[in-house]
Amino acid sequence: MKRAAALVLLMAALAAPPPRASAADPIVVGSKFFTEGYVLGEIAAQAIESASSVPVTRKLGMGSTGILFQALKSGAIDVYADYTGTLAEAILKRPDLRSIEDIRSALYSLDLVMSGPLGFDDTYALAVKETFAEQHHLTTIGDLVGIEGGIRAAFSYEFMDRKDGYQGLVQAYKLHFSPDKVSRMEHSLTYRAIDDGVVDLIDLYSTDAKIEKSHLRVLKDDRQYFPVYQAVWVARKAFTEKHPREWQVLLNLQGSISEPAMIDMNAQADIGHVSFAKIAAQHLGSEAPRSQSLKSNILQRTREHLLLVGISLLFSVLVGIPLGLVAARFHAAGQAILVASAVVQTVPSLALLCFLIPLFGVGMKPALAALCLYSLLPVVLNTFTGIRSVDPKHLENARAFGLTRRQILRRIVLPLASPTVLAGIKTATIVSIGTATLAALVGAGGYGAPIVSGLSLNDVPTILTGAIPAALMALVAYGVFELLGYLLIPAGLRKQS
Amino acid sequence: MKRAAALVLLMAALAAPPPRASAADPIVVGSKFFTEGYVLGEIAAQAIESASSVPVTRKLGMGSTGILFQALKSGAIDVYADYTGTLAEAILKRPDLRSIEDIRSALYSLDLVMSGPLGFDDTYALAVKETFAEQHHLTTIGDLVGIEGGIRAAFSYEFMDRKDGYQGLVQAYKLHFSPDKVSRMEHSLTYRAIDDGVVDLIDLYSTDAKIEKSHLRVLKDDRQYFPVYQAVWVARKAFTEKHPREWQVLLNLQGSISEPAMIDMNAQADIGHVSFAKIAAQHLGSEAPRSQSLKSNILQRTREHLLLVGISLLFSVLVGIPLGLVAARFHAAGQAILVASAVVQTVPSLALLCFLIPLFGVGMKPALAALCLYSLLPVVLNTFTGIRSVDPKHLENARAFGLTRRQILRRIVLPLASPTVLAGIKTATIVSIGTATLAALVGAGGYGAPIVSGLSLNDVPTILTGAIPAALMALVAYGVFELLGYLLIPAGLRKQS
Amino acid sequence: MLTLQSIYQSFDGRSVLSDINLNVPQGATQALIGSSGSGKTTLLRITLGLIAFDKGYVKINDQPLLSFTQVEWADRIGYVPQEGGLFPHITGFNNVSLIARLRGWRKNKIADRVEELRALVDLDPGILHRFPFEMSGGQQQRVAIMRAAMMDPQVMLLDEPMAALDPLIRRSLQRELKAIFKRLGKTVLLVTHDLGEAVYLADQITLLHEGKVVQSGSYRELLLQPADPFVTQFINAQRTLPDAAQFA
Amino acid sequence: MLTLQSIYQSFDGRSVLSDINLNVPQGATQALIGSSGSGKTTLLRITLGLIAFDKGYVKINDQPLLSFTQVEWADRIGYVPQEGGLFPHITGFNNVSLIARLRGWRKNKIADRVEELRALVDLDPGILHRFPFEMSGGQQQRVAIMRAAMMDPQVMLLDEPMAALDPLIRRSLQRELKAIFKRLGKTVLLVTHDLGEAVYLADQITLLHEGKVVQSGSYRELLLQPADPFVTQFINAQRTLPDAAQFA
Ligand SMILES: Nc1ncnc2c1ncn2[C@@H]1O[C@H](COP(=O)(O)OP(=O)(O)OP(=O)(O)O)[C@@H](O)[C@H]1O
Ligand SMILES: Nc1ncnc2c1ncn2[C@@H]1O[C@H](COP(=O)(O)OP(=O)(O)OP(=O)(O)O)[C@@H](O)[C@H]1O
Ligand SMILES: [Mg+2]
Ligand SMILES: [Mg+2]
Repeated sequence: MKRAAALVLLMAALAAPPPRASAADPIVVGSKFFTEGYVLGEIAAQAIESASSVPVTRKLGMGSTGILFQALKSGAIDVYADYTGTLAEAILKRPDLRSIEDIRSALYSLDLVMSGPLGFDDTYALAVKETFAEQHHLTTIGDLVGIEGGIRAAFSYEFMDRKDGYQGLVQAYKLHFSPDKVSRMEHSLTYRAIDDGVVDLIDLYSTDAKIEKSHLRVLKDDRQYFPVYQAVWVARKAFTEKHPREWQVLLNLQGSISEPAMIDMNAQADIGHVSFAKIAAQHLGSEAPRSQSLKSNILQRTREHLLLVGISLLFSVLVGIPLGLVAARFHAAGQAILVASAVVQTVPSLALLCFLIPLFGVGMKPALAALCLYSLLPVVLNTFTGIRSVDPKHLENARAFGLTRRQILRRIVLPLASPTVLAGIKTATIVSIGTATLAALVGAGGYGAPIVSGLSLNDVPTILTGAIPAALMALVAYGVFELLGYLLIPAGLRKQS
Repeated sequence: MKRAAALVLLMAALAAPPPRASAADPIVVGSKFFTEGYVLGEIAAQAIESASSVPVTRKLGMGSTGILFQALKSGAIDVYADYTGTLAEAILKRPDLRSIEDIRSALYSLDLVMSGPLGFDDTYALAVKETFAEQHHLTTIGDLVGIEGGIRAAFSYEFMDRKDGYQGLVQAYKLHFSPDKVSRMEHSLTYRAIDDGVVDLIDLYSTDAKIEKSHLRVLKDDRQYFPVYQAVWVARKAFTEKHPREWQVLLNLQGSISEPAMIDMNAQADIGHVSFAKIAAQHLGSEAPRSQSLKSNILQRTREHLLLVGISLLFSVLVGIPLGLVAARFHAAGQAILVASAVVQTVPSLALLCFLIPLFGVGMKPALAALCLYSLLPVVLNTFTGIRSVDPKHLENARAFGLTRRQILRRIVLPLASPTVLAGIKTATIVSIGTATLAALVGAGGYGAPIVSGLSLNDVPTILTGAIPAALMALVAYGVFELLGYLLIPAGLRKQS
Repeated sequence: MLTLQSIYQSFDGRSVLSDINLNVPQGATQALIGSSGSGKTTLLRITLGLIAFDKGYVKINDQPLLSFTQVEWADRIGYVPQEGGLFPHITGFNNVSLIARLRGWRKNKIADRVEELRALVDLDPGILHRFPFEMSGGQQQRVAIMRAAMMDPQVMLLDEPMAALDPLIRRSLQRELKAIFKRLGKTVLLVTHDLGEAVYLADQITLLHEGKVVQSGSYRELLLQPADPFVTQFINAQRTLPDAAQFA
Repeated sequence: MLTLQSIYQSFDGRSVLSDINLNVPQGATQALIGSSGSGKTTLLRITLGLIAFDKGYVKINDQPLLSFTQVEWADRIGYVPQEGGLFPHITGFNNVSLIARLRGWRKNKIADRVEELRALVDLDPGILHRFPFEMSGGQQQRVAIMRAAMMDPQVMLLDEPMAALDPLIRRSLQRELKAIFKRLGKTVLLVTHDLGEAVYLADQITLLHEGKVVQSGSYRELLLQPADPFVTQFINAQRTLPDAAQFA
């Protein structure tokens, strides 16, 4: 009884999400999925953490403005950093709105609160090499007038095609580039081109880390032609009301992140490979907290993976052992059960998932169903075999002493068969840890997600961020089973061998 | 002794490769594992066959670009069809390369030769059900704006992860899908999902036959966001030098496959269930080569599958049992062995194949290596457990009567542990029959071939032509093991229980 | 009280017991002796309902075996299997107390009862905390006797319960058991190869040979009115110890 | 011939044997008697090299145990474990003939030898084709004796080999064994709880108690010059059979 309880508890522990630190609801900070977004998210999270005891959950790198807006609306996140122009255009669908106040009040009607500018703009900019700027005494875009005919420029497709890009620019500044010296290029290649001295002028974002890296000088938009995209915090109104103190902490950051600072931070991340947490901490003048992005990512996947493995394990124990018992007891039913679990095992996982989708939809459910089916065979077969291997002399004696069927099973048969049964569960668990990676194929997450991404991108490091934790989980599971062996295999059997 | 010999013979019979009709070095044509890949592979193969006497070997449906690239590099295949964009991104890691010339020269430095475009483009597209499109008046991707928050979408991993996929798309079109309604799934499963009405929107290729079959409407990419992927042949330089005439045959096909032609061929395969060979022949205006009957097809696959399962089974017996013995004898080594086989088990099959290709190339070898590794754990663990469960009294008596270590093992320990050991081998075999279907992904054939192509066609009958024989094979294996039980488990143990 | 009526049994077509009739009155002790393989153990297993026999009746107080469940039946009987038959995975103490614990006895009561029995069979206290494989043959046998007596059953079936005990312990145990059997009015069926033991403990002796009862009666009857020359032969075979007088 | 010199052994810190000295000359039979748990079985297992003992020497013809491999050593010794210890998965015949087959004996020779031994222990021929679980206790024990004798070893270690046999078979087997031991000059160490058996078969008797030798000598010596009151007590404990004269 006690052992069975221990087992069940352990399963439950495996299956349950890990204990959350929060008594109180945590504040959830989101971010977009490029470098600057991560950095700003970390800054917000750490700022709150250092000033408040409310726990902070990071959901960084969630995607684009649209996703983050949905997340804000649904309450999945409380706050994140965005840009005024993007907000106007993507959320409010009012690209005409330019002033902070207009945007703020439009957002307010959507129950969103926007801070003032954080201190830096992110906008299109034109840049030249420092050396080139020195040579031609360039500081503003206007300074280009006169020499632009001889300048070799490389502009991105986006810049060339947008109405507020190249076309407007040449009109606003009355620039006359010579067409054969202006090329359209993939944006990332323009850096290469200017580095190599093939071109003199490129377009970029004003906080781009490459500015520093490639020793570029950004030409001032003295006619304020480019729309200004100012970084701001956007938060749920409910959040600002519930946590006014924490919101104030974020508001205190207004104006605190200068353009050079942001460029520097982006560069640290992109070029120096410093962790976001560390960069944010440096900026805030504090200690870096336990770095989280990759870690919390892995934690999340671990939770999903554990849930998949834990539930299917529970199933294989709760269903597989009884099936094995029935198989050992009744010959015909036994053969049927064993054959059925064998046949299920041969259905390839992709095909099985394909059959399960009509029944279970997508996500966790079909993945769990598949895992449960796959983990049956080892448990059923080993339970069957273990029970059949028990010396019938002991069963006869147990009957002679007046034990009931149940008691014989619980007190004599299962303990004596426990090493074999446990080996079956062990195999099932470890196979399941491996197979659970397939769950990612139907959107159930887990360690399979990076593995599948990595495979489709042919990117080994990404694969490893899934494969290594899975292997570690197998190691841990192995250790847990060693321990379970001590709990569940009777000492009389263990000592003997 | 006799029993062991019987076992080994049986294994050998299972494992022996079928007689090969070997000749001069054949030209090996590969393909990706979706319909279009198969069709193009057949076209290439038949084109060469009709113009040359060099034998052609087809290795169709091998997997993704990464695997085919490895196969080309290792010389396992000579030529296959791919798309310019995919080559740039997945092999060259230079998504910026767009022009045929750039890609060709980059590939050339990897000793690969690329043809000109075959005549049609294949690009990403979004599709919804016709009915859904009617209902919401959708013709372009832009039409999604406004309703996208409520749309349930299933996108392939590749689409979600590529820079020119999902992320760019939502930015370009300012789409705000709600994150909880967008799931990442294995591509072939998304068809199923949209067919079943579980999701509304999926990504696919513009020449996909399912568009017609599943009554899907492709949403026009009115902002021309998706890059155009042109189909081309990719070949090993060595092949083009050794077989210039045959390569010229393929080059002659440049520009010969129009987009409507390709869509039609895909549709014939997917919907009309015309064989790839016949489709290719029609396209080339020739007779289809001896179309293999379904029966000889299944026989061929059975042979391949048996070979895969047989050899890996042999391995798991010849290596797994000794490892289990060592583990039972030496504590430290034992733990190490058990842990190692556990960890191997957790590496997902696709990832394992991906790691094994650099070592073993493509085809039978990496598939076998993977299967062998996967079949170890149940055998090792059950051997270990079975041996540990033998009453030490019997071992002591055996020593007292002067049996050598070997004799104790052969005469006492293994017979007494045989039910448990056999259960482990049984599990390993049946798991192996299931897992061997993955071998098709690296071109090793077997029942996996129809399953993989069925999945990519979303065609259940085709899946079943692989899945049912696999299940039958499991049944037969199960029967064989019942029989083996009679041969190998000592009568004294069998009669008793 | 314990009645066996025309029991027949065969294994794989070989007849092992035929037409066995036996009646052990309430409070009496019956010894079952006989050659090796004559079916003594089989008869006890039949009496316990452990094997389905071919023909006949087993009754306690005129109630047939088949009108009880196995558990009810087993609860009436204490059993010492040949070679002890301890469960290998639990300690001696747990072997002895298993049923009591399943029947919900209190800890104290169990401890007291076990201690009482331990003293009876003269076992060192520490031994009860060992697993069977850590005990000597005689120690195992004594634990098996304790287990059989634990629930104080009315009927006891003992299959060579003292074969592995040294003369000293055996003698004292015989004395104790005889006293207990008499005092508590136990009905006992005892298989033994030790004629001295049979004579000392039993009121009646039944001699089995090749699955048939050769003679049933008191030792005196077997000795003075043998039903068959085999009876005399069997009794005389017991090797007696030369006593000091012979050396004097 | 078989010599044990100051053997010490303990299990889990409990001393089980201390300072055991024993010498069985070539061709002699030594009986080992003693209370249950006194260490007799342990002493035999040590002699066989089955457990690593703490201290002391075991020698055959002055060659110590440790100078042999386990197989060489075991080949010199025939062993009947307490409770027989037959291998459960093979038939009686295969149990008996296992070693002979491994040593490459011809089929005929094996069959002849097995038949010879079967007659010796008076076992029905059919029984050898059964598995151990299909035999009675006494049948198993006789098969175990056959197995020990099969290779005709010089030294024999017998652990209560006849405890489960009825008096008739036991008596005839004792007679046969005694003759064989004498005729073939076997060196025998016999554990028994049957003093009559010890006196009949053995030249020397060693009485063990709580891991120590209390006295070693002929039965006469033990009887007339007991080293300790325990010796007398132990001998007198054997329950003797009242003979016909008492009833007359
Ligand atoms: N593996 C073991 N672990 C711990 N104690 C043991 C082990 N084997 C034997 N003993 C103990 O050692 C002592 C001697 O045991 P042994 O079997 O030698 O006695 P014995 O003289 O043969 O007794 P018996 O006449 O009852 O067979 C006993 O107290 C026993 O409990
Ligand atoms: N499961 C079985 N299958 C076949 N034969 C059996 C089985 N059990 C017992 N026998 C045979 O039945 C006969 C009676 O066996 P049983 O064990 O009752 O003898 P016993 O009188 O107890 O002998 P012993 O004094 O040697 O213990 C023997 O010949 C034995 O071989
Ligand atoms: Mg018996
Ligand atoms: Mg002993």
